[in-house]
Amino acid sequence: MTAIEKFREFWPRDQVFDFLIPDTPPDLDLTHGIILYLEGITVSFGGFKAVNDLNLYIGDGELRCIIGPNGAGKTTIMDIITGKTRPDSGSAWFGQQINLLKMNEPEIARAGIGRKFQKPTVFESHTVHDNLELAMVGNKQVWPTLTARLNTAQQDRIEAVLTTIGLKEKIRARAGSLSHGQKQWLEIGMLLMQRPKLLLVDEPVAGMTQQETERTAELLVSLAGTHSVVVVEHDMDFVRSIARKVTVLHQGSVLAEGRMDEVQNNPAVIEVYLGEAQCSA
Amino acid sequence: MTAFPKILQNDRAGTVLIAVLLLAGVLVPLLNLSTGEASPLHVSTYTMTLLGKYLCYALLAIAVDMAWGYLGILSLGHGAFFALGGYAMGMYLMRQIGTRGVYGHPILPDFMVFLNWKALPWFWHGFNWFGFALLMVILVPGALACIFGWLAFRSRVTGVYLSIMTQALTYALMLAFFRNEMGFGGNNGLTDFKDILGFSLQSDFTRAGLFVASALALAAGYLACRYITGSRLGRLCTAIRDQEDRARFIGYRVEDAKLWIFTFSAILAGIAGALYVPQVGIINPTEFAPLASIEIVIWVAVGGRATLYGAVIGALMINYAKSVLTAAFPDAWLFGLGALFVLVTIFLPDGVAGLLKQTRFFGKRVPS
Amino acid sequence: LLAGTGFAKETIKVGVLHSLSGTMAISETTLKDTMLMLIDEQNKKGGLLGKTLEPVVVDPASNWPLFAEKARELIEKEKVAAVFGCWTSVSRKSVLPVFEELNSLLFYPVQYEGEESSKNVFYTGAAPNQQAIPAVDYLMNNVGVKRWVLAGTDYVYPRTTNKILEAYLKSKGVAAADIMINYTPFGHSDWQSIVSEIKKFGTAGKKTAVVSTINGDANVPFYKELGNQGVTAESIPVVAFSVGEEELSGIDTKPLVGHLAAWNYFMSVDTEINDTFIDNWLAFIKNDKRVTNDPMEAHFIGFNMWVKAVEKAGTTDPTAVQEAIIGITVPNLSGGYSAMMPNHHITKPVLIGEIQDDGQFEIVWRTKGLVVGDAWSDYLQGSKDLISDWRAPLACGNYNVKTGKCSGQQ
Amino acid sequence: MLRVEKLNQYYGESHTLWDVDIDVPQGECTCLMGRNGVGKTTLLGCVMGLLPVRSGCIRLEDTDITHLPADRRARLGVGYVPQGRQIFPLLTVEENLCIGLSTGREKLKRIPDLIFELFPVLDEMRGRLGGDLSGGQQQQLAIGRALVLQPTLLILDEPTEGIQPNIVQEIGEIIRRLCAEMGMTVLLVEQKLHFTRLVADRFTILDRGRVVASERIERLDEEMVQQYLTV
Amino acid sequence: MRLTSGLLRKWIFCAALLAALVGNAATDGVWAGTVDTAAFDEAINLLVKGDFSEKARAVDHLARCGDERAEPILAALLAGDLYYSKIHRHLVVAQENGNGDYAIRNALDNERLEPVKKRKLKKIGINNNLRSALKNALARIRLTHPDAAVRLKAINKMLGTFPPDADGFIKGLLETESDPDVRNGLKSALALTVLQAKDDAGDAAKLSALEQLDGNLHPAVRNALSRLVAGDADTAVRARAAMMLKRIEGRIAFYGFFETFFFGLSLGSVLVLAAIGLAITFGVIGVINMAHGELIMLGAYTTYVLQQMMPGSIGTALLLSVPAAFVVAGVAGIVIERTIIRFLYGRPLETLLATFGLSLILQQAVRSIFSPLNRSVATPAWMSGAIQFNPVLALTTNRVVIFVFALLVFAGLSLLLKKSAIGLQVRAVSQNRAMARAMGVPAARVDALTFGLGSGIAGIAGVALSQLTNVGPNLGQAYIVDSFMVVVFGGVGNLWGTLLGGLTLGVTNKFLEPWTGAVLAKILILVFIILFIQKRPQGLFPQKGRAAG
Ligand SMILES: Nc1ncnc2c1ncn2[C@@H]1O[C@H](COP(=O)(O)OP(=O)(O)OP(=O)(O)O)[C@@H](O)[C@H]1O
Ligand SMILES: Nc1ncnc2c1ncn2[C@@H]1O[C@H](COP(=O)(O)OP(=O)(O)OP(=O)(O)O)[C@@H](O)[C@H]1O
Ligand SMILES: [Mg+2]
Ligand SMILES: [Mg+2]
Repeated sequence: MTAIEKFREFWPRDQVFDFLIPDTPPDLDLTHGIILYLEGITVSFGGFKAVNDLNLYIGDGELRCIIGPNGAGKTTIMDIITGKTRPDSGSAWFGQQINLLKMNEPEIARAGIGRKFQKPTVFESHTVHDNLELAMVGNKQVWPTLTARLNTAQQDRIEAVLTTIGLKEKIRARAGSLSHGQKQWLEIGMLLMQRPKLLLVDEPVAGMTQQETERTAELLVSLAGTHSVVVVEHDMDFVRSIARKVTVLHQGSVLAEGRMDEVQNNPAVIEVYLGEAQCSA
Repeated sequence: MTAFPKILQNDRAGTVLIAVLLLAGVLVPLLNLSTGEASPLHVSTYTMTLLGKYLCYALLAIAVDMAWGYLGILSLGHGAFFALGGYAMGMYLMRQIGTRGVYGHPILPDFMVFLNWKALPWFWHGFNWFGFALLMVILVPGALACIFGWLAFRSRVTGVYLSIMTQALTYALMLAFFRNEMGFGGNNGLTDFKDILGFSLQSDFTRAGLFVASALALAAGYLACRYITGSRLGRLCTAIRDQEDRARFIGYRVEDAKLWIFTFSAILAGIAGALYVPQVGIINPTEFAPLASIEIVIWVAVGGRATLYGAVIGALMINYAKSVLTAAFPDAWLFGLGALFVLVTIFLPDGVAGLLKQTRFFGKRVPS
Repeated sequence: LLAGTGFAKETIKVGVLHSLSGTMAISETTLKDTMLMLIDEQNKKGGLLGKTLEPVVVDPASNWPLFAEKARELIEKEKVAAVFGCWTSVSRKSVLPVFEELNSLLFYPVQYEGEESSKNVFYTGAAPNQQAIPAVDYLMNNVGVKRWVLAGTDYVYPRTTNKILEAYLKSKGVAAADIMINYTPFGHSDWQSIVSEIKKFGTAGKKTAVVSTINGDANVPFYKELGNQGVTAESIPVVAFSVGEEELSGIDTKPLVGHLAAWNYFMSVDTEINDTFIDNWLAFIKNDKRVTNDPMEAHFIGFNMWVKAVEKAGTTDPTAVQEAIIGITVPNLSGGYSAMMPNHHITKPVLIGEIQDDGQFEIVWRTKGLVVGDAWSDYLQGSKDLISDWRAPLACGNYNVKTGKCSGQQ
Repeated sequence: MLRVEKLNQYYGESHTLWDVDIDVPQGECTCLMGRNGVGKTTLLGCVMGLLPVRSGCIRLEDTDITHLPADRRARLGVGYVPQGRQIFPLLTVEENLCIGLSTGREKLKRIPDLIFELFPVLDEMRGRLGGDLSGGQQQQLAIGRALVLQPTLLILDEPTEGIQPNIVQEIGEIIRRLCAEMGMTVLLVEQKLHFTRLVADRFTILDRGRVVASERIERLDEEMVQQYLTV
Repeated sequence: MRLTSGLLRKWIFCAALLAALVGNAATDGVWAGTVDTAAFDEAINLLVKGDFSEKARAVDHLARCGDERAEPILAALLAGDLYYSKIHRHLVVAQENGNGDYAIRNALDNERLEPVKKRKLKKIGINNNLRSALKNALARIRLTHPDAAVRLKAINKMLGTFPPDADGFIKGLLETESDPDVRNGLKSALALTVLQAKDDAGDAAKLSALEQLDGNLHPAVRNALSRLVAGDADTAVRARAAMMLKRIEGRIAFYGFFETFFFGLSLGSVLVLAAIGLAITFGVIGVINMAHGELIMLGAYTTYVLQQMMPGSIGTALLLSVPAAFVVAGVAGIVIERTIIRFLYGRPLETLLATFGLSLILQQAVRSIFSPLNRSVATPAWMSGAIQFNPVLALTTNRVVIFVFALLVFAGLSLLLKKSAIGLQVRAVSQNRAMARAMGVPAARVDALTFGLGSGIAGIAGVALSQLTNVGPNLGQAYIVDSFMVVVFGGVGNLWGTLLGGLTLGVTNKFLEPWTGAVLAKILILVFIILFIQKRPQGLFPQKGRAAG
């Protein structure tokens, strides 16, 4: 090993000198109509392969549902896309130009990927309003953040999102005091504020009532087209109501992919995931 | 000037504090210099110096509150930045002694003469200029915080790990400064200062000047901190404190924000140290002691975290209590101080500031 | 009116500035009690100038800036006539400018590194030439030591003392290879390697001794390690300058028997005045297990000198007392008299004692006469030309005999 | 089995539950319903003893448990599967399960086989840290963990959240089995109507902290759903 | 004046020394075994009445007189047990019997006498010079001791101190000696006398003497060799000596490495002991326990109090202090938990504040109760001294004991936490208090017990530390920073981390120390920790998995 290599090893590989990082990532290049390429991704945790040689392509403006048994690796995939987990091998590209594996979380977020977590995570000690403000798209470097002031357009945008997520009268409430479902909504709201190109939503309707579920479905469907959306959900009614193309994961790789009705009748999918009742429903 | 009211818009306690500071900055020196000792209004030099010292502590406490209260970095090593600022100022003051030292050496400070140093070490050069010393007051703590923070934050050292690392930092510095080979006077530190900018440190006039400087520094420091906490960056800090990961996923480079605020806080601490040294007349490695840094955190906690003015109140209150108790109950004051800490934690979870917030005057309007 | 003026006029305040908490409380609390006892006794004798003495005790809490603050409080706020206090050098350095600014008096009772002379400070403890050099002489001449370990805590007192000793030893023909110098941090507690090194150093076939300027708490683990590694007093004697009766009362002394200490006073000194002092102390502190030590004697001497000087001057005014006190002679506890010299140091005998298993010292050697404390060492480059004499017309603490200048005087 | 009377609960100053009355009959499955934020989780917290109540009374069989600490309630036979799973993240799956052994009503020596039978994943993942499991696996673990206590009253807060459909179905069956075969009483919070209809015997609807309906499940009609469960 | 007195003393000193060693080697009566009772009586007389120099002469007489009563008397004198009884008017050997009186027996005929008050006895004082004379004298007498082990010790002690003309005497001893080790010792002594004899001995004799001494690590041998290398005329002798010296130094270096390693382990074990209680209160329950040091201090004071209560049996008192300190500190911990900490769960940083206040209170309380002075805790005989492996390698007993003790404490603790139900409950409570309660874990009790356990362990650490360092109000503060450092370095919440972390830091420190000095070594260790944490932000043994981040 040369000295330089040794030196590199000492340095965490996911870190780059700050001044070397361009402030804005290269523009999103969507010439092939595909916004996300995951190729040959493998992740293992102490010998256990959570994701196994996975290939997944998400089209521009597509609404894709990912389903699969518990532990199939859905959340792990989102972790990889957003930079939280590094895969052992494989490649992940955002458009033609942006190599996700070379970026850290904030860079990926700035490049235009937003994420909602499986367990709702919001800034508990901030008000609903401040949560949305913080998430708002804009220059997120230190100095601009220091001097940033809300202009009317931005204020209106926050109002609009508040209406969408139905937390208008909770605008001054601490996010920590919201109920589980309300936090889910708030997190979706934060995602909207971020105006990402690609939204990753992990179990958005967990803990929501039927009607709220329907509203979420509407919202996601309306986002599709202008945004690309990847939804992970176990609620089949919900999936059916929004799904165009569905990917089924099993043991870390794709088991089936296709339209909802195709997938639904795929015996393998029924076997590992849906169960008899669902397909008859 | 127009920015002032805006910064303090929602901060009544802060407004009161700034007003009191400005008032004190005028009145105390006035009463000290213009009234005779017999006058009932007279403020003795002892009191003025003491107050000046408290103000420096208050500035230090604000610095810690910035890092801990708002950013969630429990720094158990802020004493190091304070002391470094103090040493930078102390070195300037040492160089001002000139030939008035006991050995009459024109360049070398006394402790170097009698330990047989032949020449001034390189890092002592330049300190005979006040401007350079001031620059170092800001640069040295700032640079140390920057390097330390850069290393720690980018490796995502957080929580108690970070706290203990700051402690290790100040502990290592303490041991280093204790070493006589370091060229900072070892255990005895730097003392026996004569004058600052040509004014004798023993004159009441100079002391009054230092007091005013401390009051102004505290006021400016407070406003700067309030400006930050009132901005979106301030809210980002609290967000980072509570949910670091989430902040990353919505696109903030958490490391950068932490680094800036931490460095800023260290610089404040350094300035506090620089003002402190000429007023107390000594700087010595025990300022680096881990326990000293823990004490700062305690001022903030007693005053109330994440309020800024709480930090000021805490620092003033505890140090005043210490001054009074060490004279009134020299044998038992530790019981009192210890009990105070215990009781405040249990009964005033938000510190004294929490108590204030419950009053009508100060309540509600303070930004969260 | 009568009561008002009468009351205020009746007392003379005496400041006591010793740490009662923090790391130094271990040593300094005793001195506070000593002062209370001395003041109490003086009051029983009728006070001073017809007034009662009133002690003002504060706790600077082993915190050096706090020492300065408290000194100012005592002088400016409490208006004390004199202050008895400090232990560490740094605490003295910290208060020194305050005493000079406000022109008050400090009596400093602890052995120290010298290299200082202030108009306002009276050094009643030993200067290096009143402790270290005689001890080395003893080892060299009476024990036949040829190889030296100078072990100390890394701060000014050991550094200076060792510097002086090194120069002194070399001037006596000791080769550099026969001197080993070692510094450790404050409160050092793991002495294994160092003791083992000392042991190795001592197996070279020449008689070896350790001159210890190890400070405070670090001594206990040091001596314990010496005992366990079998470094006995006959093989490698250790002579200490900071270990007295009080420190020994906290150590299991069995393994230490025979090691040495050099002081100006030992509790075991067999004189009548000492017996009375011990009796008074035990009665005052209400605990017959307590011991007396050298800094207590220094306070005893310093206090009596101050009392005598005030009586001589007829006032407590610091300037008058400063003038009056030079030349004052009072009995010390080892059977002689100590005098305040013009350099604000006092004359003292030097005693060497061997540690006994009851925690006392058996005095094995003493200087024939008294030794005058030197403010400036004759063995240091920078200071051998300096003298200190606070009498008019010189009135200078650091007069350079070569250049004929008194530096530091505006 | 469980009776809640005139229960009032406050978060600081905000009044969350208003005079809530609920009756959970022995051996049946009662489902608590309502929109987000109406106070379902809060009510369960009160029953479990994790939240302090301002006034009112909670009775388990014949004992007044209003003022008993949570751990006593658990030992009296109340098992709790919280919302958000609340697995002990740094204990292994096995250790998560073992906790109930020493604290349950009957001191068991080992984890009952039933649990691994119900949730085979847990057997596979015995040695893995609880925190490493996927969301759904954690949910299964949470249910299994409560069952180790051998409870007489099982409280489930949205147990199907994040669980794959075929297992949801299984969980439904399990709940039925627990009620019918083992005589366990179940108090369930669930949003999914069809699931509720499948497993519950009775339902209670909360609206803004008040009980607005409490009936047998068959009586749950579209109108009620429209009125109380739709935004 | 001073000079002459110094010279005089020096002369006396040398005379005494020489007298003890060589002065009478020629009077071979001693070696022949004749008994000189008159000399004995006169010596006894001198011991009672004489000053130090006369006592030195008395010792010398006793050593030479051949009377078998001499050895116990000299031994008693050395141990400080020899008194003159004012009642009986003769020498007695006295020992305090626990209730203030002294049990005595006649030093001359060993007859037991009635116990007496201390005032009735006059101690026969000795000083350093006398002490070394005594040791040499005893060693010489013991050369003919019936026990071979004693003889071996004696010859090793005397090695290198024989003057060249003592060779006849040594040869005499060799003739009757049968034990091989002692014989070897005697031969080495003889060889040394040959080497010392400058050029009087022939080169051949010297070479064969060197042969005999080969591999002997005794410092006297090393010194003799260095002298030969520096000054002997014969090149063959010089070369041979140089070679031997090099080999010896090599072996010393090897043992030195081993010794340093042991020092490191020992320092590490102290760190581990101090930190391991904190690994529980801080690592497991998450209380930033600034009063940890003071709990250690309580343990140390418990040891002191127990020793005061049982002055006669220090060793037993020490053993008893282990459980006692555990109970005292543990109960203190439980009280602290019940009255303070329990209000602060979920607010870990506030615990810092409250426990800091508490540490101030505890310190001051100890100052008020026990005075600010250090207290003296004695070391029992079975823990003092060293285990001697060879002349250059000896491990101090107390360190060995403490090392083993630390391992035992660690093993016991990790077993408790890993294998018992309570251990599981402790960890569950620390991870999710509410949920643990919902699982039927009595969280309040578990908390109190855990905190008590951590505190109790701190108390036990105090017992160990009382054997190494001072017992005073500042004891705790000296260890608090290091303890936190060790816990964090090892990885919070991981006992193995604490063990390995402590030992690593100890060993690293000790290997650095010879290079850098104690101060710099400590600084380097701190810098090392800071850098290490950059590389592994969760310490040596990080918490694994998703949940940890
Ligand atoms: N850090 C880790 N260490 C060990 N195993 C892990 C780790 N992270 C994830 N796993 C395992 O990887 C597998 C995939 O987990 P993942 O969370 O991606 O599943 P999922 O598809 O999101 O499931 P669910 O629908 O239940 O949320 C699971 O079996 C999980 O136990
Ligand atoms: N810790 C808290 N402090 C203050 N208010 C709270 C707190 N927790 C919950 N609340 C409020 O109490 C109300 C009831 O919350 P709860 O969690 O019981 O709702 P829920 O019915 O379980 O809703 P969901 O279906 O979304 O889980 C909500 O409006 C919520 O905002
Ligand atoms: Mg998932
Ligand atoms: Mg809920």
